[in-house]
Amino acid sequence: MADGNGNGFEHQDRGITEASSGVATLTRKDFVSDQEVRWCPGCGDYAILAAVQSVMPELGVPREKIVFVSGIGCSSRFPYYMNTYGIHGIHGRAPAIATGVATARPDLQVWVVTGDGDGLSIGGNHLIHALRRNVNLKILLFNNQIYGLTKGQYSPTSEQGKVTKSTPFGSVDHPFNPISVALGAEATFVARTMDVERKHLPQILRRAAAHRGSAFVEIYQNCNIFNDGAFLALASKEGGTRNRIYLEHGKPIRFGPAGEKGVRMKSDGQLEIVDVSEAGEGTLLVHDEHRPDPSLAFALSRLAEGPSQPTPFGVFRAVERPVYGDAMEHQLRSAADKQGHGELARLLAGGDAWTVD
Amino acid sequence: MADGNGNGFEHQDRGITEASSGVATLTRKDFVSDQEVRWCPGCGDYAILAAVQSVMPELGVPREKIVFVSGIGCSSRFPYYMNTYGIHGIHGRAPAIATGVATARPDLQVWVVTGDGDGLSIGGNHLIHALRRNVNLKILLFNNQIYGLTKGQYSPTSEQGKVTKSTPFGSVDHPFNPISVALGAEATFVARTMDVERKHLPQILRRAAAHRGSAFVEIYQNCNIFNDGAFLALASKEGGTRNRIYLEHGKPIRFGPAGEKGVRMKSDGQLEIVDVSEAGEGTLLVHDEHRPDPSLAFALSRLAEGPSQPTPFGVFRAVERPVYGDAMEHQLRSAADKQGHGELARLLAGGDAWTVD
Amino acid sequence: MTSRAPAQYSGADRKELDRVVIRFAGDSGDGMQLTGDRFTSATALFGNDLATLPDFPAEIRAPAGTVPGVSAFQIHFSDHDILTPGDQPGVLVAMNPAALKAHIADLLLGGLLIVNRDSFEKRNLEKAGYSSNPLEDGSLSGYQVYEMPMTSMTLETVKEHGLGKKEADRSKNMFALGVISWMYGRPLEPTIEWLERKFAKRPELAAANVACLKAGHAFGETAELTAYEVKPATLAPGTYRRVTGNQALAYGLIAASVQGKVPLFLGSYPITPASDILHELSRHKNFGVRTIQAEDEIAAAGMAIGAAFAGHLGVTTTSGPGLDLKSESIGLAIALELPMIVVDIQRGGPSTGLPTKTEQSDLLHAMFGRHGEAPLPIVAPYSPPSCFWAALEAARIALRYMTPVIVLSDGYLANGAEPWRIPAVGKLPDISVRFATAPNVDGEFWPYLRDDATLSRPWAIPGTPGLEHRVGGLEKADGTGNISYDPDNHQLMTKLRAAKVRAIEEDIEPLEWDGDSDATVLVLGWGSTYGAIGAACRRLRMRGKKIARAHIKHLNPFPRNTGEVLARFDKVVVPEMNTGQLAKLVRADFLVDAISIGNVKGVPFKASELEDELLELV
Amino acid sequence: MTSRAPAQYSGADRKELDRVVIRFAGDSGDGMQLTGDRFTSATALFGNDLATLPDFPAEIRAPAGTVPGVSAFQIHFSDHDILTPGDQPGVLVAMNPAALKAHIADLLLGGLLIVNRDSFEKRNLEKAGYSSNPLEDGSLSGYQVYEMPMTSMTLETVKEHGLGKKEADRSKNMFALGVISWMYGRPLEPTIEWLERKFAKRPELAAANVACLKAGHAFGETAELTAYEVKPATLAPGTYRRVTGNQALAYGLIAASVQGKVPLFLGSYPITPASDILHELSRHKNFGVRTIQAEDEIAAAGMAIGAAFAGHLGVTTTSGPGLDLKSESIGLAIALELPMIVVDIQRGGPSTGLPTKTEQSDLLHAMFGRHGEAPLPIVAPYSPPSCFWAALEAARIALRYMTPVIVLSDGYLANGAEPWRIPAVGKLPDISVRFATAPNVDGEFWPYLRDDATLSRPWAIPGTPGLEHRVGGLEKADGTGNISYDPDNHQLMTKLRAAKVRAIEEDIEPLEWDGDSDATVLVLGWGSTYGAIGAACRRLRMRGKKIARAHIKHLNPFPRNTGEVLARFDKVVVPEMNTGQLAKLVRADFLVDAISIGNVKGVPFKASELEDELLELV
Ligand SMILES: Cc1ncc(C[n+]2csc(CCOP(=O)(O)OP(=O)(O)O)c2C)c(N)n1
Ligand SMILES: Cc1ncc(C[n+]2csc(CCOP(=O)(O)OP(=O)(O)O)c2C)c(N)n1
Ligand code: SF4
Ligand code: SF4
Ligand SMILES: [Mg+2]
Ligand SMILES: [Mg+2]
Repeated sequence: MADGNGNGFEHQDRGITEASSGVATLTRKDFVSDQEVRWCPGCGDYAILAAVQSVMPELGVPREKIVFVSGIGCSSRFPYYMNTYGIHGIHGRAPAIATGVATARPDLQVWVVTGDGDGLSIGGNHLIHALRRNVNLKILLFNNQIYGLTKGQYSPTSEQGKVTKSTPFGSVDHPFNPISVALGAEATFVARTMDVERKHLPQILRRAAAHRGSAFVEIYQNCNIFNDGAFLALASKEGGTRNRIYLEHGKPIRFGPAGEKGVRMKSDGQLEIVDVSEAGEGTLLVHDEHRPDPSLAFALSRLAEGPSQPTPFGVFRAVERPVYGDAMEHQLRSAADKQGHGELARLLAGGDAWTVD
Repeated sequence: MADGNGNGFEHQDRGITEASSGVATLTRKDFVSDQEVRWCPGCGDYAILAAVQSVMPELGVPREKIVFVSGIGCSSRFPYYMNTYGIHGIHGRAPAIATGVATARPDLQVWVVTGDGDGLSIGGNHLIHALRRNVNLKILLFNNQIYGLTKGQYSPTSEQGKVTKSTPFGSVDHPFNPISVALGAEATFVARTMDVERKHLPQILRRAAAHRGSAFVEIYQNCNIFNDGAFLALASKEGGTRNRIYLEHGKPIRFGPAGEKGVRMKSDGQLEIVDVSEAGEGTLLVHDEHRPDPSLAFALSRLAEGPSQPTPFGVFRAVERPVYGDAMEHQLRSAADKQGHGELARLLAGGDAWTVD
Repeated sequence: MTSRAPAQYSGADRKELDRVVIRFAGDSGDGMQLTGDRFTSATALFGNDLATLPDFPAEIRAPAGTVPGVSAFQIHFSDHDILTPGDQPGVLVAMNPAALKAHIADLLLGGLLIVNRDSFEKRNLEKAGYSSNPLEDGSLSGYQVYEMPMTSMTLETVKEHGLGKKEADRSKNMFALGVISWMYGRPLEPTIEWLERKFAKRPELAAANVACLKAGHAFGETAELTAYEVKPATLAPGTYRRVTGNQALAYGLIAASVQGKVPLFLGSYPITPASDILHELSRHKNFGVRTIQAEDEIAAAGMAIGAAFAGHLGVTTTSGPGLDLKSESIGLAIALELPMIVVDIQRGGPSTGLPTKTEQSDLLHAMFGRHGEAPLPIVAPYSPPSCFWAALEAARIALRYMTPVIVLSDGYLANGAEPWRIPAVGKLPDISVRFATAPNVDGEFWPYLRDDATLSRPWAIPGTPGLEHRVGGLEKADGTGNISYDPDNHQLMTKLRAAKVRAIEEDIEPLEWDGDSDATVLVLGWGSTYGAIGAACRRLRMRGKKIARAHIKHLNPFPRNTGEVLARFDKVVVPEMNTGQLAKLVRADFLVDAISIGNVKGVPFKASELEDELLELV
Repeated sequence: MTSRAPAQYSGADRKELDRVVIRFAGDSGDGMQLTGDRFTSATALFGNDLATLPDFPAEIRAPAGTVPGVSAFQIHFSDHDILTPGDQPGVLVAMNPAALKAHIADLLLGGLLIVNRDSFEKRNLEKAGYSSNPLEDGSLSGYQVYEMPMTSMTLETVKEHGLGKKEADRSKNMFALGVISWMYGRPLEPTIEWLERKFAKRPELAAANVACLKAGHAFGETAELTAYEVKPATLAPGTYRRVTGNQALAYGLIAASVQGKVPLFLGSYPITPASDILHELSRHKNFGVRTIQAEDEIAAAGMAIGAAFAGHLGVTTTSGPGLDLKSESIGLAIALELPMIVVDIQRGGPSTGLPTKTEQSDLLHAMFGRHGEAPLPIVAPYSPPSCFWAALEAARIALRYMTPVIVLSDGYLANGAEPWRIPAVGKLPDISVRFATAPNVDGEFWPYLRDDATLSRPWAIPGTPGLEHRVGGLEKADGTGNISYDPDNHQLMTKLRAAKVRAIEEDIEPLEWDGDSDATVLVLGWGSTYGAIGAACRRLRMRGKKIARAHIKHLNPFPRNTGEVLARFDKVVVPEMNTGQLAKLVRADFLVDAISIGNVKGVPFKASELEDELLELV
């Protein structure tokens, strides 16, 4: 059944196939909730919220079919500001809660908003399992390399040696690279963008929305209160043009103000950054989003050790794989076809009942 | 302080620097506990236990300085059978518990024994964070692609479509590749071997023990009761010689009965399997354990989709990185040096006390 | 559906008994659970009342032939209604020395001991830790011992069917079953049919097993073993089947889905002894049941919450350690006020404890095991079949009051089996839900605007235009559900959440008690102690003692008349498989000096133990 | 260490008061917490008794100038000993309209209102939701209003120091502090010294702030504001300092490490309001303190358990939601019988609830929030300084009895500050541990061979030759600690674990009570209600009522004489910031009809509220 409820309970039909609010007419405003937005002035979250709200109307999904699920954190307040269905969950569990929503109701478009602490520290396991299963979720990880809501402790993406309230002598742990983690966890869609990316951010959001399955998007986000300038090398006008490497499918990977730099794969499989003039455009690596093997995407994720160096932006990987909810849906339907619609009386009677009279 | 207790409480010195049981004289038997081993007859765990017990005496670490930590599962019964210190923890938490042991006491050699469910399902988050931090742990993941102790449900490493008690119509989720997960999580030492590997298994155990930091070893293990033959394509005499690809540092990657097959890296960064006779040995990929960039190791981890194809065995990656416990140790010591040994009275008096008389 | 078996099995030449307790014991590999299961099935068909108690070894198989490797199955059947699987067996079938060693102590003196003589050779005796052969050293003189060469006769029997040694040896349990079936006049047909169904793909195996079954039966006859008869019990008219608690619980959840017209969604992570519910529900996809084996218990609970928000009946099933992990998620469900069912199959604790053993020690955890003021309803089944009711009742409450509900079952109920009078579907309660479809406050939708009667909030599911709304774990303003830090609002919401749960007492059955109207002692129980308490009270009454008993099925809120019932008696005694958890609650709520009889052995109360303990109090 | 400040500050021309309650309120950006903190420090140095109550806005900063963005700090100081931070302020400093709006309702009628006039312009008034300017519409006629152009005078003052507009504006809190310091005769030196220390690297900033402080002081003098004097309190002789509860708790843990001669290990995951303990302990590495910010609370607890096994004092700190997640790990620690301290800084629940507000609603969770029979000791501090004692006492019990111990503090204790008479290190208890060093049963080591006196098992740490052993969560055989499925052993171990905890009652102080010997009503409390209950009782006595009070510091086991104490009184009243959790425990254990006074508002009891409620009961 198209309504994603294998057993077709009437009420579900009511809920789902009823004339919807329609989509043609929707505008950005329709997605703005009545809740006052509460982030620190200057927080990168504002720009991301604006981008999401502006992209929504283009997606052709009626508001009532959209659900935003989050955990806990500054970023996780996001659902309150979207005039859609939403759950502000508990810390780290958004991918699990969202898996419940998306698997119960394949007809919905489910977004997860999480932070580097929420998604990669306490919630790391749920995240990688959602990606492995390829649940139909659009996962936006706001990476500000800090715990914002709890007022500034380091996070699993903070650079080693970071001095914070919980690490007055500097942190001793090596950080995660969220793109590498996602690729190691079998993610089918992996991308990176940044809060200040006026054009690129919406583009990536559209791509994520269009991907059927788990779409993982890392968004560099500035926390101007507890980790200001973490992404300066990429965000600043000058640094940005020098260090942002935009990945484009089928195109040789070039960057720099005049595209004078490029990325090349050595015969031993090691990526290197070269001067295009010397190396020659022909020798550059041509990006391939759709390659079944995630190794190339992984190699690209290692190009930069942190946001202080030339860093790839865009879609690292975008491949098709059966979607968790769809597969389950299929099992329900074929079971109903083979065994016939469940009949309670028959179930209860079972195989070897006997009568006493 | 060498005793790994920055504050050098006497009792610790007693505990640790006292004449130890000595190591020269140790034999395999010394590591056999008095507990009756309880696994199903024919279980692959027996061979792994035997291998570990046989390797221990060679490591030159006194028995009392060794701690085995596990979670819950058939595999996790392991510590009971080792005549060392040990903790049979709770499901999935072994890496966390072991992190406590290893960080509190850098003088100890700490081993973690876990299963594909214990380590990758419920315990996935602790595992990847331990690897990220590079805690000084030797982590042995017994991968039998099934939940053994709970009598046969599929696990995160079970192949898609697997029919088990919890998936009578076949599982719909895509499995993890444990090696890829570990590499995506910044692991510094990553290797694979198998229960039936009489020689290779002990070799890898020695390598893991020698690595300072987190050593992650995936061990294919046959569960002859609930998932018999999962690794037949690699375990069987004939299949083994055909499908096991032994990685050796600095050597071109060849395999097959007569080494007639090899692995090559295409210019677009994609690995392929070739006939050495056609391709020529010179074109083969030369394995490099020590490469700082994990991308090559990752690519090798993708060579086989599952244990039914030619599959790399051996050390995928072995690099140096500051060890979590050592770094913390260093901070304790330098703090003591700079601020002087902690003085309770001074601490309590604080900055602006006043007296009433 | 077969109707009751022909009568010729209860031949006149048989010695009549009103009840029998048989225990089958053998190596984990000997198929004792299956043997017991088949015998039970035939006994059910024959029309006796019965109760069973499987006794699994520890989770991991111990080496064959050793005592820890022994697996046993006990059945109690009778010509009248019985309440427990029996205290001590009167008949013990021991397939090897280890089984004898493990269970002989329980056999009634003078009881029947049936052993597989072939297995009593040196190696097995050693493995079992026997220095001498008990069949020869006279240590069994207190029992009627029947030695049978089961292994050799089995091999003999299956020869022509060309089975491998291993498979052949595996058939000896059918031989044993044949013997016992003859002795107690059980029909063979059902088992034969079952074997033929099971081995349809391997007829030679089916034939071999049937042959062994018949051989055993013939052996019993020719060896002229005493034959017994236990007349059918006069059960209330109706159609019966056998169910284990976990089966019944799974069926109850499916029934709730059908009766509630709401899809069923299970998020679960395997754990003994709860896994079978996941297994059972996974098989009924044609009912639209969605089951996910989550990465852990936290995810399982989270998925159930997400599904509930999306309009499904969210369920998560687990045992103690898993319940610990779900604490925070359950608190969220309480804050979100979504319908969810949390099933806890209690097992021996603390920590990993005794995974395969039973206990009732999670009651206070279920009541209070969450931070903050977070009350929720708790329902407890009291027999394997009643697990069906418990699931349905939990769903009714969850859906009507928009709240998570905990179902407290235990390892004994989960695996034990009893005859179940199958309810008529038409008679099941209609618990269909009404989703919100329109704004409720002039054009706006307020997700926390409560129903006056139930105090529950509206359930507006995604896909419903105009009802878009957000819920979360932060404190919410009464009505609008917006985040609120207002002190008085927090006080109010705390009161409302408690009042909603409390009000359910008006919507559940009052506490019933039975027994002597002039009794001064009330035995108060909950959960799986139902049968043992009933049997103990019955025996005391037969001994002329006056006693009354009541059994609580709703543990939160308590039935509204609980206080009155307790007040009628001078003494309230509370037997529990814990150190006195219900007793504590009763003391706190009603200030009665409830006396606790605690049993924390991982095994159900024996009616006789309880009888003795109660005797001292009446 | 400064000795008490010179006396000239208490000039004779000053109006004498015995106590004052001042509240500083402003935008989150206005540095009110710092202002309050400095004023408190000066007040402490001056020698008054005092208590403070910071009131943070919700976790996330609201937009500047809005009501949700207001941050406040209240101080109560006096010439006699006081117990609470005061109910209603007599003085309110409002730095902007939002601050006025948020707090004016609390100001005593006729109270002193000091506002920064400059901030009362259109935009700010709108942001605060004022339609008209309260300074002009007469709505403040009930108060003595002092309007001061703080912003402009500040900018004026700092001009020559060449500060940017933003930094300059930030200094206006120092101006306000100067004014108040003059009015209440507080010394400026300590704050000046502090500023110079703080901005050592930026002397221009230091100078500017000092200038503003002095400017405010001068302004107060020239504007001839009434000057008040609150004479120093006669505190017991000794050396004092100010501590918050979390600070004291961290110090207590370090003291335990030193006094126990055992290294301190903290595994923690940040959470409001517990994070500051992690922050504080992270700063004292020279005491050999190891702190790990774990990936989550489960890992944090696991790490503490691992460290405890390795011979450290394992500690994990959290708040409600984190305690939920640690349930399973705490159960493991109970089974392993290892010394661990679990600190729970209670906050408003359920679920995420009210993270920055206080509550006492985790008591039953701490008692029962684990599956199986899993008892553990619970200790609760009752004032900010007593958190030091609580940590040390918890460590003493954990180390002596080899058990996890829960410390139940709360958000109010955590952030509130009071003067603390610094204990002499020499007088602290010696709690040094003795590790096992040799086999204890002819050549073998039995990890569960218990000490007769304490019932605790030996602590044998890795590195000790010959004591290699394994521990785990499965049930263990008494003595050897080997896995055991034996029913009677499980019963025994369950009893032993309970008996061990129970026996601690002999090792803790009996419950003290004070008040009128002929009082018939006992007010029983625990935790942070200590001050409010004390103040309320004091007032009732001043009104001639007879009343007694007792405060429980050990919640499990209760002090051994608790039953007797309760039995002395006709009525037992239990005020708690929950819906009656201690009341429930007392009712269950002692069958007394304890009356609960519940307050679940996220804010501490006001002494006056409590006084009224109690009045109806005496
Ligand atoms: C179980 C639990 N543990 C801890 C917390 C406290 N907490 C709330 S948000 C957060 C981390 C926030 O960091 P991040 O996820 O990066 O979000 P950000 O605020 O930076 O956007 C923590 C530790 C909590 N609310 N619940
Ligand atoms: C919290 C918790 N959840 C679930 C379980 C039940 N359980 C024990 S082991 C296990 C999985 C075992 O699989 P694996 O880790 O692969 O180990 P194996 O038995 O295959 O060696 C499960 C689900 C448990 N003991 N505790
Ligand atoms: S703390 Fe940081 S992340 Fe949070 S709202 Fe403020 S600026 Fe944004
Ligand atoms: S169930 Fe499988 S993994 Fe467990 S002991 Fe038996 S064979 Fe080994
Ligand atoms: Mg963050
Ligand atoms: Mg496994």
